[in-house]
Amino acid sequence: MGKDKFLNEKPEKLTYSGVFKKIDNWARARSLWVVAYGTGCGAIELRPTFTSRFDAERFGMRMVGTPRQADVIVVSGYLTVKTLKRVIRVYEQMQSPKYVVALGACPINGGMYYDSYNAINRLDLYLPVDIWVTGCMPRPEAILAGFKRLQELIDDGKADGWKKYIEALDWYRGNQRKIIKNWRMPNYNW
Amino acid sequence: MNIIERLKERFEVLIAEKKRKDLLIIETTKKGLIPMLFYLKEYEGYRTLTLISCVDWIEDKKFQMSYILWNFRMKANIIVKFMLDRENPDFETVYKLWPQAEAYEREIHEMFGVNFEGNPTQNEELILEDWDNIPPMRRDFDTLKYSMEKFGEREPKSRINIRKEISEQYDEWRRK
Amino acid sequence: MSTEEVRLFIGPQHPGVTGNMSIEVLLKGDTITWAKTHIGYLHRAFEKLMERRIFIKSFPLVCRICVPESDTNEENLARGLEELADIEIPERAKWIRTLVLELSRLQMFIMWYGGIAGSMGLSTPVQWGIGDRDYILDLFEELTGGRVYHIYILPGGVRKDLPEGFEERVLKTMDLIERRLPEYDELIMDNAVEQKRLKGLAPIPKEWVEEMGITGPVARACGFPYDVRKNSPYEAYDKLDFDVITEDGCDVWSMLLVRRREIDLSIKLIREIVSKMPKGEFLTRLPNVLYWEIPKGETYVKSEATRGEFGYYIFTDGSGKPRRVHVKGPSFIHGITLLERLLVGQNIADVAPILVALQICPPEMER
Amino acid sequence: MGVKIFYAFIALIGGIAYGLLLGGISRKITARMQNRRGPTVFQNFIDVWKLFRKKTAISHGVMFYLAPIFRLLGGAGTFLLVPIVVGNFYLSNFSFGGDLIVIMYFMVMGCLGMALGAAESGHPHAPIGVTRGLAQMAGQELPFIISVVVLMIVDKTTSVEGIVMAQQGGILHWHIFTYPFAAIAAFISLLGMMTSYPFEIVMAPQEIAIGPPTEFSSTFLSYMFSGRSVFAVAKYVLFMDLFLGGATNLLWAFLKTFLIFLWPLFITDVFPRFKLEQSVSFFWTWPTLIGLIDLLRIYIVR
Amino acid sequence: MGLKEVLKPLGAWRQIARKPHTILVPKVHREAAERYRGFHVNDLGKCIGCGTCAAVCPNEAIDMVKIEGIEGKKGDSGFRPRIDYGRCCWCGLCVDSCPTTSLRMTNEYIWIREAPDDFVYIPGYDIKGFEQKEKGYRKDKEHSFTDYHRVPMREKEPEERLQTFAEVVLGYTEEEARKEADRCIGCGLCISGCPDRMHIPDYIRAVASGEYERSVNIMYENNPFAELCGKVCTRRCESYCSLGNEGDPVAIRWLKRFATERFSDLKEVIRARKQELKDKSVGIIGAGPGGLTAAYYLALRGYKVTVYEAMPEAGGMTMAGIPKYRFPLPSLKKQVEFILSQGVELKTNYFVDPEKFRNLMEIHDAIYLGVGLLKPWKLGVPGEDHPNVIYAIDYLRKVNFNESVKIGNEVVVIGGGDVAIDAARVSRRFGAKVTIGYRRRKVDMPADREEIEGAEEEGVEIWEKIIPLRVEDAPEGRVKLVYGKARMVDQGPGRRPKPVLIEGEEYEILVDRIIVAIGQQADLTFLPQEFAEKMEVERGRIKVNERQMTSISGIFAGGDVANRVADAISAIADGLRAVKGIELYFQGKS
Repeated sequence: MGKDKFLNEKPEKLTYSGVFKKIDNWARARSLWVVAYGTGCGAIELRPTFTSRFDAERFGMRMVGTPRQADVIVVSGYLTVKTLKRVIRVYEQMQSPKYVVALGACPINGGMYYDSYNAINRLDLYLPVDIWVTGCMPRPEAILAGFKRLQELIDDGKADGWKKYIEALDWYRGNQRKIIKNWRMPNYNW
Repeated sequence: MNIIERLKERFEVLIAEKKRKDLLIIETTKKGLIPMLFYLKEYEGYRTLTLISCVDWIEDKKFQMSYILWNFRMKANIIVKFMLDRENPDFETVYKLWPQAEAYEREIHEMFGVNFEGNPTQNEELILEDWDNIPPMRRDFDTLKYSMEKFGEREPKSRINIRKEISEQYDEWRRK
Repeated sequence: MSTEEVRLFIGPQHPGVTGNMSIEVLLKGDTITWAKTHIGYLHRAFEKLMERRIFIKSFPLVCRICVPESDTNEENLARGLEELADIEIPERAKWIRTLVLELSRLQMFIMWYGGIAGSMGLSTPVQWGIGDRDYILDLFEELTGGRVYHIYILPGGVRKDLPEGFEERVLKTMDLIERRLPEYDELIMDNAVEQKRLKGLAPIPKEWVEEMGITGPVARACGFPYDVRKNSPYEAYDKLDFDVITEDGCDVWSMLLVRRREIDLSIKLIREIVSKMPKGEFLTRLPNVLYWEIPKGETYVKSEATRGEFGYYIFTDGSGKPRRVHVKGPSFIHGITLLERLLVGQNIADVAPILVALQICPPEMER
Repeated sequence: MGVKIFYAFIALIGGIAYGLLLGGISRKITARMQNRRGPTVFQNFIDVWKLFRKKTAISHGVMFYLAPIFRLLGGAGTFLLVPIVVGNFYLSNFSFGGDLIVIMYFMVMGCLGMALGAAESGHPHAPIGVTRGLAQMAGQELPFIISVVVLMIVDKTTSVEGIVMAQQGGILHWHIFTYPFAAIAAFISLLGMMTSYPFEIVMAPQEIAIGPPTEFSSTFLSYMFSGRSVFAVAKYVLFMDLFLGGATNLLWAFLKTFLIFLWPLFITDVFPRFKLEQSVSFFWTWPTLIGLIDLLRIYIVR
Repeated sequence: MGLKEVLKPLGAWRQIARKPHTILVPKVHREAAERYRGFHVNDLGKCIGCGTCAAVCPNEAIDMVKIEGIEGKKGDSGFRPRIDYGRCCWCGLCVDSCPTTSLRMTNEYIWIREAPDDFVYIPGYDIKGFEQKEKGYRKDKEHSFTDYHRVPMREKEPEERLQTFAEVVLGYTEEEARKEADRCIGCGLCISGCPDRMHIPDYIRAVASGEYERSVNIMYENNPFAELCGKVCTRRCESYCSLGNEGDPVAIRWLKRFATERFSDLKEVIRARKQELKDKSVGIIGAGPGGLTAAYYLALRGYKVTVYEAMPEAGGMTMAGIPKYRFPLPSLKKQVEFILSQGVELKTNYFVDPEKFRNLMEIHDAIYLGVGLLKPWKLGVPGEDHPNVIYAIDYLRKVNFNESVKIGNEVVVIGGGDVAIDAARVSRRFGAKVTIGYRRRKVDMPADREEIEGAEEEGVEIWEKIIPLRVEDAPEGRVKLVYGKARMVDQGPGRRPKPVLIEGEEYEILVDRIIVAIGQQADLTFLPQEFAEKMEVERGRIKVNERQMTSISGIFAGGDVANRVADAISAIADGLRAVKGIELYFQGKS
């Protein structure tokens, strides 16, 4: 088994610049690979979004099986504490630049599980979310509109949640550790 | 002789209620439960365990344990229940009778803190992970408070009773 | 490779699992020697939340218990509360409920039918299945105002009447689906590779069925005519004409056959319901829902979901809130007790088809 | 020679581009088959560019880095050894006498390099995928070797160019018509080589996430992606040369490779995948037997 | 595995010729269904801020907030729903329970933001561009959570009523009452209409759940005349009932009547805690509802209370003015007795004159004036001193005290208030043919709508726009009323139109009696000179501050003599308020 190089040092701040910036952003916006992780109810509406009736592949989006190759993680609805831990791991395994899309009311302010002891209320405390799409669940059309908006943001170079995450890592870590009692994960995993 | 009479003959039956054509509710004691389940399974054809459930009657300091059985031939359900002391919630497993009892009991152990002696996996986490409070399904666990403390909310809601607010608004002169 | 055992987690982030769950397996070569289901990734504490909410507020909650098939939950809870509060519902409401339930079963089966092929990498029927299911969701949207979560069945009946011309549109959609089905069959039932992989896969010993409480299509694939719709008829099912579908193979292929025939049955039943739909009132007036109190009691109601017997064990204590609602999802037994035993000795490649065949729906396991 | 290298490089770029384009077309066709519109045919270019410009912040050691390079080299090597247009100075690449053996070696090398790198990645799914890949290769190579041996024997040459030359003189001289059984065996084997269903058991998303490349990302993935594309084109060209009589100009080359490209696509969209042992046993029975018919025929005719 | 199974799947390639069924969103906007539960819109003008949506919301997504430009007023709390789309689950329960149907849903469904804080939204106030959308989930009034239909009150048949003075209204049965009480959504807006600020939703809820004792106890927290109010209250609360906007308001009065009537002995029911005795005493002049209310609560607070009443029975106007078919005597007796049982001393037939008033000022630490309005307003037309012109207030008192009155066969009642209707209906019970003449239109009549309807059922004729000009003597002991017709002149928005006499037209009517019921005024002649000088009087009423204290410290006033509303519940409210005022006054003094 190989040794993970960056396991215990803080990741350096990655910057992307250069003459290709425009083309890069253009390409990134048109080739969003979504990690196939249905974290909540929203997974049920992601399926129509990515299949024949609405066909997100028209915009170059597709599901990939592994976080390493993905650009976008869709937090589809509520997150339980147990899932949050996995989602953080998945997110950190993704390679920059990466984006987070939050679907539904639950990640915004708890949604219908605001009083549940096992579902988090505010996703922005734990992950840098670029796009919030509300609805319960958002229809495929709304999800597509959300992705479209994400594409516009990427085109303009404004979707930089991943940069914020590295900058404010300590703050995010603090929040994450507050609710994940037993932190059995590598500190830095990307 | 119907089943209620047959059960009464053999076991201690505290309450027997025919809820529906196909649903019978029997209350028995802690001691009589497992023999009764065994009898129902082996001799009455209630061969399937559909559900094990637990209810917290905190006022009476009791847990109600319910076992729902299903008779495939008679097409009928029976609920066998008994009251368990809430302070010392120790009971035995019925894992030997039905394999799925293992998972049900594991869940009840996690959610209510009932201890099933003989269940091999009951101490493994099933649903919760790193739980740090009293078993959450107990009535005295306040999930709203826990959630607000642990997860916070975006804009603290006033949680005022709007009805009260309105009536007090009009009530002002009386308070003067 | 070495003969030592490899510990492998399938899920929660894995394209092959049917939802957010995880299966821990020990592998010897390609063969599974031990399996354990891990759940809890979707635990939202529905049962606890319901204890804090007045009865009517539980309805938006319960339909989220099984995400793709929400109506079964609503219907079960509504029927349970009606029984406890002694409310008689109008005849038309019963029929509309039955129609909604059958539509919901049908859409789930169609999605499943594509999904079983998808679990082995054949993605074409997945795309078709989910696409065609959308036409039923369109019907739901028109009827209930929601695509996935309907909150349509309330105690006392249903929330709104059928819109004008809805019956014709239902029949039209049924025609459409019936036209499409042979194309699915060509690709799934008549597929050499499919048959080679599924026939004889993961046979369930017959004695497990009663012992473990296996229900639904899985039990029916083992030759047990167990169907709640027939055994303890609810709503308008006792007035419908149908037979319980059984197969005798006990393997995944039989489960596929059962479900394929269920699709035909559902379409037939929907046609029958539409033709027999009575006129009249669809909602009895409830007491003021804000202060609705139900006398102390307990009951167990169940219905036939696509995955098996879905049960609600409801306690009321005379207050405006339920004392306890225990939701018995069929996947709890299928996904933990049965799956852990069934996977032993299987090839790692067959995990996905077995998962799909048992139709395990994680949210109803942990609620 | 310098000029030749230059032109070979151009051809390589062209090969990658053609491979990516074919990939795009296949996505489009698959989409239409699935009742949807699908991405643009240039989607793969965008994907590769995006991946290329992403950075990898993770490493699992040297072999991990080298694996995609191996893969790309394997693909490029195969591509550069097969003559695209026979007799054309610019487009015959580095083909030489006896190159068929080298080509087959190259075809294996890419996979082996990949296997080493993937095994290094530390993800449990990767070694499973690698084992499957190697076993699968053992399966699919057998019928392919049989049919190549048939061609080598009848044409008395081990060079691709020689085989192409032997097929000149009309459509009926193509080996697909003269030695149909060998061709069938080889084309079934092509399905395995192209990892098309039902023989797509290496990546198997529903079973082992995505198999060997699970841990690969960004730039490495883009190398692998391009490597795969050019590898695919190389195989199409090789099959064209071996069975469809090669090409005398670029237009023919495009046409024939496109036809060959359609064949795996034709199968892949309508079948699910086999299990590993089913796949291997399939290769060792049906295509092998079919290939053997021709071998037997040659033997008898002599 | 035959060849057939290998070839058959390839048939799927037929699909390639088929047109894809992909919907080209977002290029094509796909409108959601007619009933789709999308984002909310609220008609702010229609919304009354009852908070039902917030109460029924399963997720605490709805907060009621004050917003600019909307002030609370009677029947409108001034709050408006604010919805948090980080909480909402689009179940539509709020829409189904909105009593005014102002809240509804559109079929709009796209709401995408980059910041998580942009999801709080006040429908109707924050303009989002989809307010005008017609499609979307709406409330179906007949099939929703709100029951807009009142349980009808059973009454006696008009013919039967005319025979006796027995109560007209039969009252709810228990089942009816619980059903009616259950309609209440508990918003509390009715409280804004009640002068006494009774805890209406609470006691109605208690009725609905069958806890009648608790219900009566809640009423007695601030109204010791609950039964009286249950029968004859002017029930302003009902006009602010949120259900009244789209349907019938909850029958608050009848429910109160139902609950109180169940108990014949209030002493066993009311569990008010008496405080320890204090060495202060209060004198109350006038044993009307206001005075007795003050007496009751002062007694509960431990003060020594004496009530002075000029008439032989306690009850004031409710005793003397309200006819017994509306308010039977035993009911009044029961309530008064209960109040007296709390240690209140009552002196009847005690007519306060200036001398006695000085004396009372000596012996009591505070005085409460609940003297009511006794002097009737006169018509102010020539000839009204004719003996056949009688005043309704005197007439009703005589009837109630069983004194003999003669009214003859034909009567005209002048006025449009409750007293006029009472006089008319009483006269009908004596067999007279009754006409009511009112100077405005029928819709302008201040009397209770149900009373007017009841009167008409009983055969009372109502003439609109009648202005009396003079009264003339007529033969055979009769009297002639000469009157003119009025036309209504609009006074601008929000004001009642004014009747103006049409000159040159005169009509006359020959009747046995003319009953004048155009209001009463205060009679303050009992006040000694030195007090009368200091007492500020405004438009015929004693001026009081918000604690009912007159301009003379230590003297409090309430009821009809001090307020302009002049009904029982206002008098009760004044009494209650005065209790607090008196207590504060004592605290300040000591």
